[in-house]
Amino acid sequence: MDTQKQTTRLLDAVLFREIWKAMKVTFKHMFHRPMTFQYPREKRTIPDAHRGALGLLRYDNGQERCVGCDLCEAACPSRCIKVISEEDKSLPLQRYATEFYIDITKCVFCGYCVEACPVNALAMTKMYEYSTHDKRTLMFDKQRLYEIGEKHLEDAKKYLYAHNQEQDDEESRAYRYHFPQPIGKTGASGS
Amino acid sequence: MGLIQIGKKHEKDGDIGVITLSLEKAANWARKGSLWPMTFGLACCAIEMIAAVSSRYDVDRYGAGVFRGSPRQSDLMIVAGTVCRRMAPVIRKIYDQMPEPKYVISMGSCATSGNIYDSYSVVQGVDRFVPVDIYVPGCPPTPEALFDGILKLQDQIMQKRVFTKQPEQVRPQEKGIG
Amino acid sequence: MAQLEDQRETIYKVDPAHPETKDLPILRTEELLLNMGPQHPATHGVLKVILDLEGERITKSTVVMGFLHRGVEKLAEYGTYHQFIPHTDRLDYVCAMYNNFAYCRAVEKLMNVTVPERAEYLRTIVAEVQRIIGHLFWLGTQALDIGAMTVFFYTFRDREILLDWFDELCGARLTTSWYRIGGVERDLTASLETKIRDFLAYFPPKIDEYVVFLEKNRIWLARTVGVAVISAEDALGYGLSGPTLRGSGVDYDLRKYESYGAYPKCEFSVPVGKNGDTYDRYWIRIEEMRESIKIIRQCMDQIPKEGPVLADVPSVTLPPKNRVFTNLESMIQQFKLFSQGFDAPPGEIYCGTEAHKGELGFYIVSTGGGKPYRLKIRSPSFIHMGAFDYMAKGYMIADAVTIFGSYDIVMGECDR
Amino acid sequence: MGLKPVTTPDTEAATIVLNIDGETVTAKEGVSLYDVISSMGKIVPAMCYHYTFDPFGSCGMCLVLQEGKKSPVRSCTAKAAEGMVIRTDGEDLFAARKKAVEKHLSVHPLDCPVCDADGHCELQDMAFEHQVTNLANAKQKNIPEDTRSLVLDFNMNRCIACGECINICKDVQRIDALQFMKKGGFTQVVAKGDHALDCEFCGDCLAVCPVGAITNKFSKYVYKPWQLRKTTTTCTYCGDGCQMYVETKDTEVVRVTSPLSWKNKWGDRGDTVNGHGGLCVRGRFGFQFIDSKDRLKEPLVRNETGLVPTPWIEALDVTAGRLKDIKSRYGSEAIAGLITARCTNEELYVFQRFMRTVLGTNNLDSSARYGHMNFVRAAHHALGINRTMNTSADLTKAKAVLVVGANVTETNPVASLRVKAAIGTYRASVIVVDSMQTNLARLASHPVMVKPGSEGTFVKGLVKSALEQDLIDPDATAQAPEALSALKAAAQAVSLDAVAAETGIPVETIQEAARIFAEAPRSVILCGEGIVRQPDGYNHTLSLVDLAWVTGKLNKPGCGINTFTEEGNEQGAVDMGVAPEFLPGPVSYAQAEARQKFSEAWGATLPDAQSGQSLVEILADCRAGKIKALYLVGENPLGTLPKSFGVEEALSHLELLICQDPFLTETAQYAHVVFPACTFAEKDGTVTNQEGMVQFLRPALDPLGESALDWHIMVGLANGMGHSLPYEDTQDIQAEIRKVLPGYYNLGEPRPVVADAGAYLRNGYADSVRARYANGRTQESGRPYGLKLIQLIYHSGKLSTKASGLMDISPNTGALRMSLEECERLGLAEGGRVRVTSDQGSLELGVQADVNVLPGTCAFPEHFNEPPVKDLVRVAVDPVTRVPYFKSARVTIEKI
Amino acid sequence: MHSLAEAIQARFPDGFLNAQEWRGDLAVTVKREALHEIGRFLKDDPSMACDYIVHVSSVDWPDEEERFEVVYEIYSIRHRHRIRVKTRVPEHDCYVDSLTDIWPGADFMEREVFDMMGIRFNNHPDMRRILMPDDFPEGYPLRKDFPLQGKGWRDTFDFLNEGAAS
Repeated sequence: MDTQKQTTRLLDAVLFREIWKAMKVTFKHMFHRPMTFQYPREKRTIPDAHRGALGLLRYDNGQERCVGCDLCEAACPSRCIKVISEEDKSLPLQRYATEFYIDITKCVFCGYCVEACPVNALAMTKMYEYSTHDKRTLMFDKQRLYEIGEKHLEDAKKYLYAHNQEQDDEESRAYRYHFPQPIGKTGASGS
Repeated sequence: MGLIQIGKKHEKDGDIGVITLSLEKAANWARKGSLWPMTFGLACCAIEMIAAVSSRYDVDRYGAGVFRGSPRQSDLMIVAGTVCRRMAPVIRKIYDQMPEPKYVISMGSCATSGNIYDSYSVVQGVDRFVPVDIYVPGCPPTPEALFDGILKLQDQIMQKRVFTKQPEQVRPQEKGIG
Repeated sequence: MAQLEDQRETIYKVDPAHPETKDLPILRTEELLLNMGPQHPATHGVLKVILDLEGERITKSTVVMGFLHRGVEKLAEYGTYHQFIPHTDRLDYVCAMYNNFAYCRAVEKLMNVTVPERAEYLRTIVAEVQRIIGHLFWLGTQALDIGAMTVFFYTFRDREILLDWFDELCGARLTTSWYRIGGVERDLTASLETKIRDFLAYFPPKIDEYVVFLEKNRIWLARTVGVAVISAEDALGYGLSGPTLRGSGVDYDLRKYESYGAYPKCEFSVPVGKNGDTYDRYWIRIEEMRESIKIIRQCMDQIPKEGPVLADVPSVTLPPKNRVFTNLESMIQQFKLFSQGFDAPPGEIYCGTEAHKGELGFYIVSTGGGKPYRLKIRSPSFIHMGAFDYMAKGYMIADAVTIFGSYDIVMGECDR
Repeated sequence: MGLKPVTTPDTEAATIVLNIDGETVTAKEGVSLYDVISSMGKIVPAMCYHYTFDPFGSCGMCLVLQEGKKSPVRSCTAKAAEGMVIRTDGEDLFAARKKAVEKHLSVHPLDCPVCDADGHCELQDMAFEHQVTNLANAKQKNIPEDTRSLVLDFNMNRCIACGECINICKDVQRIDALQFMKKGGFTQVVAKGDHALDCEFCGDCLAVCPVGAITNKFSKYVYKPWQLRKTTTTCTYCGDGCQMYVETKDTEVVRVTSPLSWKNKWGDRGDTVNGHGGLCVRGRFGFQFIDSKDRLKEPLVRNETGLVPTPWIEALDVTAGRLKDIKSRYGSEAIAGLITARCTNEELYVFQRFMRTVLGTNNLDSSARYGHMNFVRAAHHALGINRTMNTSADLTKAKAVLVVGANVTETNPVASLRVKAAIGTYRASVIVVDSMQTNLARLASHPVMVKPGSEGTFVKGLVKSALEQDLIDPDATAQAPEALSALKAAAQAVSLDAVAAETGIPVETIQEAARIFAEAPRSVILCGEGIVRQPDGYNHTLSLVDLAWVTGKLNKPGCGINTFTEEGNEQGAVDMGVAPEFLPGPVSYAQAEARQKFSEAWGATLPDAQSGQSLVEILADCRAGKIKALYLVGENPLGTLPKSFGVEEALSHLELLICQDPFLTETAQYAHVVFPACTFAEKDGTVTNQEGMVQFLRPALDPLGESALDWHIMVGLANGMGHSLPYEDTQDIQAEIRKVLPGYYNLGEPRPVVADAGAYLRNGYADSVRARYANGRTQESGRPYGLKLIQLIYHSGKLSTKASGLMDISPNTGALRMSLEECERLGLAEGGRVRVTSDQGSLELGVQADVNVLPGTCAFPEHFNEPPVKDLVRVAVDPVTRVPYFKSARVTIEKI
Repeated sequence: MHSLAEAIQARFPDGFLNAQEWRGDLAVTVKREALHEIGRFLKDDPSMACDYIVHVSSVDWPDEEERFEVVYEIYSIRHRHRIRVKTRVPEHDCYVDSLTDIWPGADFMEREVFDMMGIRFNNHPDMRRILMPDDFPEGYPLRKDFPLQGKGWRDTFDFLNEGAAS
């Protein structure tokens, strides 16, 4: 080892040069804008693709999109969705979900249910501030899910667009599931 | 940090100013402003909990940044992660070692209900053996969601009666998955 | 006085095994059992180690794990192949994307699905971003454990940039589930592309910053150089992989050995250590971050501008959603895939992938049908733990934490 | 339209050799190529094929390539021929099949989200397997849904016109209720005549529909297959013991399915001898009673205010205390018990052990007493066996079937399919002797419509005719020549002309029937409620034995005498010894050896060998105040027996009436204690069907509310009385049954029985036979009409009236069923009312025309008590078997 | 057949049962008596040189006579080949010779197999459960007859009583 190197090492050791170097880096940060954001007052911009709480959507005319096909239930890896469906008494031959539960405490926020839904009735929103002291409120029922869907309708739509579930175009928005024709002219007199 | 918050009349503090603080409020305020959490990272949520400590989120702003390694020095247990069969007795033991008043935040789906792990070795919710004050949903919850939980806990602390005997707290009933 | 003599008798006694030491008084020694964990600030999760100590030296260590055993391998048998992807997120939760990648690769091998080229590049980019995140996390916590707190704040600051990028990419910071069998869920957007390019410019100087804090820091050096040395042969015998193995001088890197994703099209080198000590493993990770930046940059330049990001194999991959609305065959595909899964051929495969911790492999046994018959996860953390006893022998108690750290263990993956 | 390559599997056909995928295969000539391929274990996709009927060839999927032909051929409609070289796999075939799927898909609606078949849909499977993508020219049909039927909805948009529903209805059920019709530009499946479907509602069309075109109204839209938990269990509605899958979602039964399905389509036509795997209307649609709102959910104990809910511990304690008290005060003889034969074997076994060892009484009986006991006692006495002789496979393969007094289609619908298969597939001659125009009679080669109640006389006529025409089998009769001469002598008393007069059947028909029966190589006798539940049932069964014996049909393979049981486990009740005259086995109660064995096994002394009262006497003793405590398990004598029998009075004399039932029955309203019991869907155990096959019941649901398994309650009562029955779960009971009745659990295969009439014919036959044949028929009062309490296909006992689905299909019309001619003759239009008078009283009720009822007869379903037609009947009691007969009466009918 | 499989067969004609190659993976089934020797051969023979142990796993085939299958996957860094060695064990005699002395890393992996499937390894230095508690009474979780939800442990907490008392 040549002398110069040895001298450098000696100087390093005596002068704690590595500490000064490190301090230099640290001091530089005094002039940076702080990284920290003041959470309740400032909020991070949540990206459109964010997978937050789930909500149910309606068509623009207010009709429920969900037809109770239970595919979300099948797709859910954590089995947290429960759909109970039946024939709509007022509109025969129409299937709808009489009850719809998402146990959000079991949800893994994977978004598979949204991907599975053949009518895009489900969407994820940017809602994340719903911690609670009452675990029961985390069992979202149909009413709560529609409330979330209404409140976060824009976010939900953006989520669908972001994840290629729906295009932001007229055709896609106009899409809706068509039930088999209700009772027609012939054979209409059901029992 | 706490001092600044009194003066600023934080939105979460309600309308009561510094002067009208009763002794009870003062005690509660002191408690809420110095929640010392215990590091209780079990799984994924722990990573977000660590992220909450880090520079960007800085949980210290709520006075909840002094993560302690010992249960004797802490008063908030953030159960962050899957509670497994083998870990459950340990959690209970640690909880029992914490001094009163003590609070528990169940962070994330796993701690709340076992999450996706409906299996032979996962406890379906930490609330089956430890009383939980705040449930933070998410898998894992973002640090902001955890802060939301901490703020709600602070609210809850402010409403506690300290010097008068308070009625037995009613714990939310375990609701099975219907 | 006689009493004192008796006491001396007990304290100083002749070791019969070594009669030559007859004349020397020997201090009575006793092994001490020290129990670390399962709730310990420096164990990176819930892990318990029982250390047999001789003074401060570790003579034997017994690792007790299973505190995060969640039964993932059993759960895998009860869901479709697709439904297992969220489970892989939570195996190594620090590095979810790479787990997704490894799992999807294994299933693609089972199903014989070829991934479109653009998707391969995307996968590689995101996997390398994830590798940087993983190494940053490791660096921060390892430094914290050893006593250098500043680095922790710095690495987490930069990690947040990437996590936000993930959030924008797939909607979650940690548990991503972005990979799909046969491709990825969603393409990059223009803003994501800009952001990753910005990061490529931003990040390399930051690596130098971390290095400034550590490389010459004499405490860091004292606690890492020459600690937990393992020879190449032993490391292989113990099944170590990833930086832990490469620290001992074996250039085993599946990115080179198996050449999957877009790696064969990228030029990068595999850093290899010499001494097999903790410092070498640290150094390799720092270098790997630099290599990752290189890989990402090359991929960003080479990636085809257009193209599908999900293979179009009707019996395996999901149809595009707009087709589901209007075409019966796509709707059938959607329903079959979600309710029953795809029909895997009977057979068994093993597929290993180089995650940032080491070789993450999936051994899948299929007997046909939509669910795996058996799914075994070869997790590097678990296997690295097997070498702990061997590597910790003879070192100080304080080094135990360093050694854990140098494996970069994550208990979710270790206990599964 | 369809090809009929093989209709009689037993006909001899030439063997041919062909080459399929390089393998040499032998097959019978004329068999469908598809069958040959599937017999090799190769699966060629097909959507319209099912092994139970002849190939139809509409789906175009089963394409194979025959060497020498350019285009692929449909293998199902192609006959296998010598030297064919066939290829079943390949890219080109895959593409051709894919085209066929595409053709179906292109007119299929986008209904998966709402379709009930989704997830269990052959079209989905095929489309997925063949990787159909990017179809052009999809076309919607827009056919309105046909919801006119009570049970099934027809959504013809989804139909792929495979014709499976039509074919199974025609070939297997032989109902032929469905047809294709061109309507609105599309071929649709409609009910015959395009009106609301009105058939037996067996639901087989629903089961085989590979898509969601036919849907179940009772579970429409409420499920998707992946949500359901499927439990394989056995139907206990009747003695057929059909295997069924109870599919549940959480705590409710959503639907019932069976092995018959489009999924299960590969088989050989010959496999149908073991049944086609379907169900009848009761099994498939009569499940709602399981989670009915009327189910009892907690024990009830009577206090001053009436029956009040009481905790189990208290209820059991009170009951056990009172039983103990009665036992100590009046003795064991003052306690009696009745159990329904819908319980499992294990429960029946525990019941009789409980009665005999804990209560110490032999006063116990089961609902097998209502008729099946006649057959069992006769078989026991004459043949040394305790059940029917043939398996269902024997029935199907028989060449001559004599159905006497058995409306099999209505009582045991799935067993009737065996006879229908004998008619259709094996071309059997079927003689149906009945006083109703039954469904089988319409299909039979020789329908013999006798006057009501004269089935037994006709049997005597057959014996006489067989003797006269010398149809005697020399081998069979050679063993007991003196018995033959005694029979011949006794038959002197019977004159064919008198029989003809009494039955209303010409002598020639009788002669011909006897000839057919005697000359066929395999002849089977089936007797049912018309014999065993009508007066003299025991003697008539013995006459059938005579007939089979003299014609040599007793011991030949494939021949024998069989009966049908009404309740699911009547055979099990007999086997488990739930009758005063039997110990488990069944062996005679008085037999010292058996008594020794069982008292050792149970560690208790049995009640006296001569003691024991059966159903009729138990109720009589109740009336007389001799019996103070009655334990009813699922029995409802008040609802079953006519008023004149005095059940109400009998119950009022009791100090303790314990009712254990899923429902609060008429009898339970008189009870002091009511225990909530479970239905079959909650039970774990076995039942024995009429063939003697032991089959599993498996719990599909947890017990509703606090209801408990019957044997749990019995063990609880025993504990309360200070005895412990050593059972903790069903396996313990089964282990004990295994020990005391080795070989009883013959799961899956009926134990073969060997009838041996030797002892019977040699000892005392001569004396008894004379009395039997001399016994002329007691002439009735001058009332012109025979009233019959009949069973309906849609119902079984009273249980099915709790099933809302069955009540929708077949509600209680409250009307008397009469033939059209009689209605016309009496000048009754639809909705007219009549007064029916018997010697027990008279009743006013409405009338409905029923094509099944013969002139001179009127009928009312026995399942309904409103109006109380059953009270018009006087109970006659069989002198030997003590079976109460209350299913027929003579009445006068006046129009009002 | 793959050349490696041929080499094994040539060397151990009795121990070798069969070899399959599927999707590029070579799997060799051997008799369990020969497993240890074959392992030694694979490690030490210069043409094999399988110095790296990838994983040890197990599969349960409840319907087959030899119910369990133990799977070793090993790799040669030098030759870059991977071999899967499988052997079958019947339930009543659930023992395999440990390969810990050949590859020390097999220690934890074999313990995991024991813990999850209940297959024991002869000559293993520390045959204890690894992931489940030592006193886990319910059986072996990865066996096919073990219910996913376990056998009733999940909702009973013995330690709670102690906690409640204090």
